[in-house]
Amino acid sequence: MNVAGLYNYWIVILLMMTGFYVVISSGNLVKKIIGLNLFQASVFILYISMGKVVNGAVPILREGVTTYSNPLPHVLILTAIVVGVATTALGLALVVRIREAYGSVEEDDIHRQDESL
Amino acid sequence: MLIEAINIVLLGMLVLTAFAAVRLHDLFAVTMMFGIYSLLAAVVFVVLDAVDVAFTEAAVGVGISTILMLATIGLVGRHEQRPAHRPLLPLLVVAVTGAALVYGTLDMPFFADPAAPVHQHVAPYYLGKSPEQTGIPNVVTSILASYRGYDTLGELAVIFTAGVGVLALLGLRRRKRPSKERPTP
Amino acid sequence: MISAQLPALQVVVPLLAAPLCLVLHRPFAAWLLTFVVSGISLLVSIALLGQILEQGVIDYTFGGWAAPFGIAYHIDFANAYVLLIVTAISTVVSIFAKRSVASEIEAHSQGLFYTAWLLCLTGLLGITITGDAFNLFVFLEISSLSSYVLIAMGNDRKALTAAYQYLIMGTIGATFILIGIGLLYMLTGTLNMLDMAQRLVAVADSRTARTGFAFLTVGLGLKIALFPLHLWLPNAYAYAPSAVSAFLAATATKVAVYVLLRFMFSVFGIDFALGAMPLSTMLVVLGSIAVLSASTVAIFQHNLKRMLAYSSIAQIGYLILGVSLATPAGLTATLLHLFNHALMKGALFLALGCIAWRLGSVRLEDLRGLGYRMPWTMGVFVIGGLSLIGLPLTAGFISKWYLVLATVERGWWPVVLVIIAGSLLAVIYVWRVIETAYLGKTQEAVSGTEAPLSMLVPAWLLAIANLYFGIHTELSVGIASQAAMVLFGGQP
Amino acid sequence: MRDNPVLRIVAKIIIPVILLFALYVQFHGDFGPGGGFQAGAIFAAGFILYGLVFGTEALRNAIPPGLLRFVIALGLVLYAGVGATTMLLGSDYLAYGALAHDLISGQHLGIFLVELGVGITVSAVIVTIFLAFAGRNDP
Repeated sequence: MNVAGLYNYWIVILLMMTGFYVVISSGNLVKKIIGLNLFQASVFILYISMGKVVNGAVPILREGVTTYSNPLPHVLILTAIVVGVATTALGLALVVRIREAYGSVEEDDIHRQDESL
Repeated sequence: MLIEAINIVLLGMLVLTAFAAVRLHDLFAVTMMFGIYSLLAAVVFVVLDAVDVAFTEAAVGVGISTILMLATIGLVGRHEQRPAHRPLLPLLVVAVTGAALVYGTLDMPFFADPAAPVHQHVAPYYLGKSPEQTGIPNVVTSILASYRGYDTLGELAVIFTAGVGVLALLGLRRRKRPSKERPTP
Repeated sequence: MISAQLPALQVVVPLLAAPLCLVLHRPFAAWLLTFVVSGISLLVSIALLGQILEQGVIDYTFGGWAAPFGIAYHIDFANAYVLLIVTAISTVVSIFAKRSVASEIEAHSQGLFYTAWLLCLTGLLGITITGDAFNLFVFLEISSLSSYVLIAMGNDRKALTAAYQYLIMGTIGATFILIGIGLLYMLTGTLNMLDMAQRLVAVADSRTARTGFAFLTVGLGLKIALFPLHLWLPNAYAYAPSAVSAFLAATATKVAVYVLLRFMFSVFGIDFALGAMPLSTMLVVLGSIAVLSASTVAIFQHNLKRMLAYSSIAQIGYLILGVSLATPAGLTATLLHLFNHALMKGALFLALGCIAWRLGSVRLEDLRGLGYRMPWTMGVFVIGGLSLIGLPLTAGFISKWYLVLATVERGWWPVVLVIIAGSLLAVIYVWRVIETAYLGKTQEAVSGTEAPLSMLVPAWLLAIANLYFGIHTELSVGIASQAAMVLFGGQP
Repeated sequence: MRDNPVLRIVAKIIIPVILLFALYVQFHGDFGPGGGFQAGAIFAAGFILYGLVFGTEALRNAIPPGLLRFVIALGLVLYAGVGATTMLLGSDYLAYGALAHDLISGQHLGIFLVELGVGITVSAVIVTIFLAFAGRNDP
């Protein structure tokens, strides 16, 4: 098996899983959102990696260049980045409201308050 | 190859930044790590020929998202409670998910292989036809705004939704007193 | 000329209405716009179904670019049927929403509420109608983001944590779907689902395809609230505004189930999805656990919206059992239940909405004697409850009947037992409510406290639909079996 | 921060430059990297800088909420409206070719308009989000 051709993807998977781990292991609502951003940013790297062509150029067409990298993943990820920041804004707005309603942004605290009522 | 060497150094720095974000409990520091992560990711995008994406990641990841996180931390406090126990279940979930992905890569076309299916079917059409069909040299723009312009309309609707959502949740008026939600009956 | 543009209009009309609604801002104007636009969407989806009956599948391209290069809509029986469910429920529930929302949400936020409603409708319709995998992701996020907003507008603070939890789980799900679509794109070089299906045949037997399928399934499982990925659902439905619970319970998970079916049957093909993979067995087990455990948990709920939410998780179990059979009959049962469950859960949540409007509470102990104080409302609840149990002459019976027949056909007797046990558990949790409402002692004698007509009429519309489709099954069974044939034929 | 005269003067000089750069990014996306989204973000950054230096209250007073809602809606209506126009002209939704005599100039016009729509809504939404979060900051 040719490891050299795949190492890039494996590092990206490690990055993705680090972000995913922050989302599901953290009890702090803000840190969860940051984790979500790390997770998604790593998925973006996966997409952009698959668009790279060896010796390819930036896909802005010009004279004298014949090999370009694949522009389609770039377009998809532009959309995904925007979707990601929209989710982040909404999530953080919710965190601010939760803090005002519960006085805490720790999952355990919030859980305890809901249970005691 | 130079590009691959640069790439691996950048990816290594990304891994370090991500691990630091996991280990740190000061949310301000975690946010800074995220900002650095986004900036490094933007550099990776430049190396991988995705300049438009790099531009956007720099504006969004380093700019908007980081500022939003800082604003939120300013409102809710910057210290994360340390978990009482080492979470084993999340570790297991992540290990299984990661293993599944690595399994999936085993039949993948190699990195930057020009013969990969991704570079065969639809992409050459855009690269070849964009000048005559749209008159635009930046193929990313022509796909974004024309060939897949409907996706971009959807993307704009997502941004619009976020605006509506933030207005609904936080409102624009200066808050007079802390809002009192009705406690659970 | 208009008839050729119907596929685009189906999604674009609510999409254009959303910004208008934001500008209108005034509660009544925003509501009227939402109602009218839902109604127009319903008419469009009926017209689309008519077109498909006449001339078969409809293809529509955006931007004038041919299919794999531009984004295309591809509409057959299966998605036309789901479009009809979504638009019909949105129309009926939006009538109900006027008074219900006025009592639950502050006047200055109602314009934003209806804007989010229209966006949610846009997203759900866009997911259902599209033939492009990435376009599906974009519209999925429109519907998800707007439903987080809608849920968070509930007036209990728990609505905020419920919306947050849904946001986290939903975004993880969406990211998994994004990974899955990325892997498929990597293998096929295309995003058009039809094109993808054809190109996937050659490379289906690869580890990348299997991983892509797994990620899509898990991501959609989160959106469907498939056991054990259902944890976001109970609180989201329990603390959302009443109209939102009814709207989302009847449509959102249904659309996600449809997407799963579309990928399983039309993109990967039945042999790959349920043959080569051990998925069928997994789905039987998860579906059975969902039916039994969620029905049991429902019995112990005091908040009735939460009870119905757990019941929804159980019903999703039935849907999944039908899929796991991997037969046309099983798929017909799933699609039929998709429709019938929308009717019964819609009716039940609207009945609870009426109760919440009157009492300000949907706790079981507050319902004592309500059968006499709000006879019309409780009438809806009883009909919906009987349909949920699956009593003959209700729509619920028809879908259970088809599911049992399909299971017997495969000879899976233990699954038949699970279905019967699930129904018996439903008898218990529905009976608790009926017992309290009709046999419980009333503390005070109040009369004439029914909900307003604008809330009762839509509730009764759905209740009558439950009875109608329990007796006249040609229409629902006809379309469901046609849709199952389309999916099973492997041609999307 | 608000009383620092150097900051105020620098901000007064730099804000028009930021807005100008945003317009450059907006209309140069055909040839180089950039486009409506990035331009909208930069344009909003100009307003946010104003808010940071002169106080969010000043920014809030400068933009009434109704206007902000209108501008958020305007961009999306512009984008979706271009599609509706091509539809009325007898083509498919968002088929820009219908907007002019030949395909290329139709594409140019269509892409110009939809990118403008993106820029408008994105900048307004970002300013809205900034004001909404900043509004919670005051005790």
